[in-house]
Amino acid sequence: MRKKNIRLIIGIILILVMTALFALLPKIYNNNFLLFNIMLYIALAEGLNLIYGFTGYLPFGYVGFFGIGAYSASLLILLLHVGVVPAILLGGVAASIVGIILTPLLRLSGAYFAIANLAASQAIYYIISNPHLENITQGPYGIMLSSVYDATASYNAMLIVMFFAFMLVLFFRQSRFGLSLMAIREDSITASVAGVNVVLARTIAWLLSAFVAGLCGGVFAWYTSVFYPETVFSLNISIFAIVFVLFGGAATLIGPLIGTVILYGMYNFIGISTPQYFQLIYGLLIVMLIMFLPNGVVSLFKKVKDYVP
Amino acid sequence: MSPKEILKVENVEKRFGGLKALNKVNLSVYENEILGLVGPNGSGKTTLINVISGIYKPDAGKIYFFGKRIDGIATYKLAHLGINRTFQIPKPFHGLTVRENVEVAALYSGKQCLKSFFKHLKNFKFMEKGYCNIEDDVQTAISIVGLDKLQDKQATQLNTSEQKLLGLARALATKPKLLLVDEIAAGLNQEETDKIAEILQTLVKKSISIIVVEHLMHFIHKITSRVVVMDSGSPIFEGTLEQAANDKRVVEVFLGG
Amino acid sequence: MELFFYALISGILYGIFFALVGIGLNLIFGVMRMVNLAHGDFIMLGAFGAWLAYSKLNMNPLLAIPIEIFIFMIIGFGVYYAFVPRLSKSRDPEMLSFILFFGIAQIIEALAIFAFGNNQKSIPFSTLGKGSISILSQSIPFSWVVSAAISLLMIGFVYYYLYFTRTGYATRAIMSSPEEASSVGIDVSKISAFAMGIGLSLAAIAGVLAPFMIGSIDPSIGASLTTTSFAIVVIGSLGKPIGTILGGIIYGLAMMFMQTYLASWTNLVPYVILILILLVKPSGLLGKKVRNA
Amino acid sequence: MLTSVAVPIAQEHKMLLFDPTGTSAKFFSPHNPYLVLTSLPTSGVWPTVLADFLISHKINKVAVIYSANDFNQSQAETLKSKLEAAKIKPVYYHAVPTDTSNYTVLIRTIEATHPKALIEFGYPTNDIAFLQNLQASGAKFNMVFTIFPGQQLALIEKNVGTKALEYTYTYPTPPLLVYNKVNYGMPMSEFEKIYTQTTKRPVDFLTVAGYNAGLIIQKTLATSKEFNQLALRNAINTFSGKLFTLNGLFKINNEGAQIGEFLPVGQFQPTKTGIVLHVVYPQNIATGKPIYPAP
Repeated sequence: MRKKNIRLIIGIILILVMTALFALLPKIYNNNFLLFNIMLYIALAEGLNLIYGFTGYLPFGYVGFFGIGAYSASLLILLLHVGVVPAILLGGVAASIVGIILTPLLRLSGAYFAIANLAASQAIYYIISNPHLENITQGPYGIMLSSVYDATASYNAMLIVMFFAFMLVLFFRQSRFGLSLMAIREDSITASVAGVNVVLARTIAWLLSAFVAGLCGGVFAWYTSVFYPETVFSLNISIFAIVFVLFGGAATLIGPLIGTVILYGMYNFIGISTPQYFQLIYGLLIVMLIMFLPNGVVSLFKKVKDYVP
Repeated sequence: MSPKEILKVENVEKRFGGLKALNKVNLSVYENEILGLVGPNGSGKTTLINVISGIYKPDAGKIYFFGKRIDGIATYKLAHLGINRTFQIPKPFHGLTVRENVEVAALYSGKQCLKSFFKHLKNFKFMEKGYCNIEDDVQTAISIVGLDKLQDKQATQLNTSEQKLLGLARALATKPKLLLVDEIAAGLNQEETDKIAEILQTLVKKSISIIVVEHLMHFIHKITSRVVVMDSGSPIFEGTLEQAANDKRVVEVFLGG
Repeated sequence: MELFFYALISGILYGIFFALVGIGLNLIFGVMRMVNLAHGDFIMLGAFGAWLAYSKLNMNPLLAIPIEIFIFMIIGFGVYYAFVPRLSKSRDPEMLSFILFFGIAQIIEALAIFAFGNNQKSIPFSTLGKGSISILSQSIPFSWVVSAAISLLMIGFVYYYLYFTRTGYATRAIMSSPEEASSVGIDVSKISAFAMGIGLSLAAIAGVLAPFMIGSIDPSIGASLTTTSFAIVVIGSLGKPIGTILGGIIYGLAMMFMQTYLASWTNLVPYVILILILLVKPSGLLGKKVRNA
Repeated sequence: MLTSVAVPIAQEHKMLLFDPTGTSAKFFSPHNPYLVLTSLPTSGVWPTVLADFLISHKINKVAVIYSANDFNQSQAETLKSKLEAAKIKPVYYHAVPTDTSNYTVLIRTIEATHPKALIEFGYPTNDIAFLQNLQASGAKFNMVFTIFPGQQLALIEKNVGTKALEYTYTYPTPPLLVYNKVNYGMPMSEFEKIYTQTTKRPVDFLTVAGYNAGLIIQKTLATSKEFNQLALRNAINTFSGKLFTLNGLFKINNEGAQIGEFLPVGQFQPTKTGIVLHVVYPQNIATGKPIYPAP
């Protein structure tokens, strides 16, 4: 059997195990909030992986899509009385639409893209939270969704979004579409000479990545039910997702998973009460990773790397 | 019966700022021929290759491929149409293996695969075999250039000559009808050069026409039937290499007269 | 109309200060092609230096400037030799350095919280001189005028250094092409390390003035200062330190007019300018080719 | 924003959550009986007395500048609607971003509208920057109001200096505001003595709020007959409105929001040794007369 197929089977097993785990854990462990957040960050990290891992664009403003998803879903529910599930799906779509508006940013190279994307997410935040738009977005007052609050259903929705994000990454990892993306990442001119429609492939990855973040935002809004603009546009959300992906290893299925479970777990032990310790540790981690392990923890498994999903 | 013209370059111009890199270039390539493109550094050879392969858009003029206008068309579409190239300095996909490098090209665009991406996503069948089945094309391309044994290696681990062969394999995997080869022999030893010359000659037999840009005259001499000499952005001579050697202007250009 | 003139004058003064805020980032980018994402955090450290001088040592905060130049030169050399040579050899130095400096920014911020706590710190404006000064019949706080004057002086030094000293020539040679600079015998790494030191020192000096221009300081001000600096630098053309003055003044004017006429939208200014410039005229203003699609 | 995260957790786990100082009305809903706010009413209620003060003193040209966030905007809007009900339309009413740290140009713009009172609603950061810029600008207003000097005097005073606070107005809170009628827990004087002895730190409002939350929890546990969450919640209802602590009256509405306290208006007035905060409105608890306009 080809290595790639073995990798596929390992990947599918991994996804099923993780999904089953998070479906069953609430029965024996009652901190649903923590479980929910781990799933949320796994999904966000995998979503960011779609664009960063496979095309090399680092979306510093990834949280912008998350916030758009949260707000679009909430406002659809509150103002237009759309059902929760369609509203969340439309939240994902809204994030992708913002992604389309931002596609010109993909023309920029590395650091410029990252900062321009950051600026875009900040701009969206300041627009949504502006008091002049209070009639639509409720401005600084934030959102209250307690009328549709449902802890169990929203937990399960997160489970589905996580599963979806896993499947997308697995598809990117295994398919030739993913291969063309990686070719673009390595050298976009050669890729176009090889016949890859660079702009289209990159845009698809970008929009799927935005879509995942939008779904995460919508489900988060549902689960948390009360939030402010600064809650869902917090730059920390981008930063966490980026660090989790870098730590575990980009362009793999398992990397962001490892990164999230280890680092978010660590954050919950030391980060919530004394965030500066956690900030110091992850600052040091980033520096060490870039200097000594730029491809993340996954690159330690050199011997079996062809089998790492 | 005269041979069929597959590429026709008509009055093509390209400027970089004030500099005219190409000035009213006219050129034809016929079926089953290897055309040599020679000239001193800065005479516009590589620029012409970049224009034909769609990396630069020409500022003026027309290019026809099998009678169809192709100037200004995006590079990846030209690859689908059957024009491909290699680079003077090899640009492989470093992080991918040799096979994967060729596989990307063999997708014959990614175009078909993007279509099947959605189709297979819809049917949840995207992992099945048959979706973009291109394994044979990949293997053929790799074995033509003789990289079979290295196909699981990462592209970064190859030496320069192997990277050049990989570039050739990648171009072949798109099944080109016209291949643009930019200074492939530069920096290689005699043995490697001969091997590449041999490969190129077998390609012509598979009805692929080739434009070769090269400084090494013995290489050009060995494989081409016809050369075009360029100087300051324009062709100044067209004919066999022997004729060129006797042409006054060509001699002037090369000896810096 | 009076408001218009007030916004105009304060915008220019504010802008000159912000030119100083951005110029160090631009110098480092020009020489090393690396985006110092910790730039704002070095400004923050400079600001805390001034605060320490004022509140713990009872010094005039401006006297912190020479001391900080010395300290940040050393830090600059340290940062350069610890990270840059190794990164330059990697496959994607621009992106990796970007992430690396982001990590450094996190470390600095965390350490600053340990050292100074999370609370706001400030220095009374009157330490730079009491009252206000009349410019075109508008009374402008004296501290602003002093800060803008010092900023202008520092930018003047940068200009002098780049255009009238031997090391400055070498620095500009590296900016245009490190390979060629090295081939004519310039010690690229030494000059680059020096440029890193100057860049960080300039950030620190901007930091000394920050309590008077920006207001109170705390360890978290770094991130938004970095983005603002980036916006200013991009407006004025990346890699050309002197163009930063233009960027700073455009930014300062935009901020002050926005505050006067559309206060609640003020924060959009740097981000919108940045995105517009990057999208509308990226190649012209960046001095660097955008990714080929 | 820990509170906004805590709200659904309390609801989901059906655990009673005591919130020592909440701000947002948004947290409270009839769907959620698991939230009890122990001190400070929700922020929308805060400026009620301030509005009365302005109206009763016929200060009819008011400028309001506030930071764009839930906490500050709800106050600005309450003030505006109360003033408008009394036919006073603010001459300046604008939001600024919450991270505004430079008010110089804004102060100049407000000065041009010639208000008789300038009300700034912000977080401590905003108040510090505002008061500092105000002093440096040399602009004079008859009345200036900010929120946090009344809650975190030490912090603000350290940053802006005593001089900048002279004649400014604020909401006094304990320990600057002393309630004499205490029927549960220590009165302020005793608490202040013990707290400073034990911790060597001065008492500020947050300390008082923390102590007060402890008192309410203690009383809840003492009152409830059963140890389950809803029983605890019902126990609170039995003493709500009857309990006077050093933080004033504890009274909650049916959603759990605190409604017993109100925030009076105070003014910092200079003395020979520094400044002192006098409660100047409402009259029944006033400790001094307002000096208006400020000299």
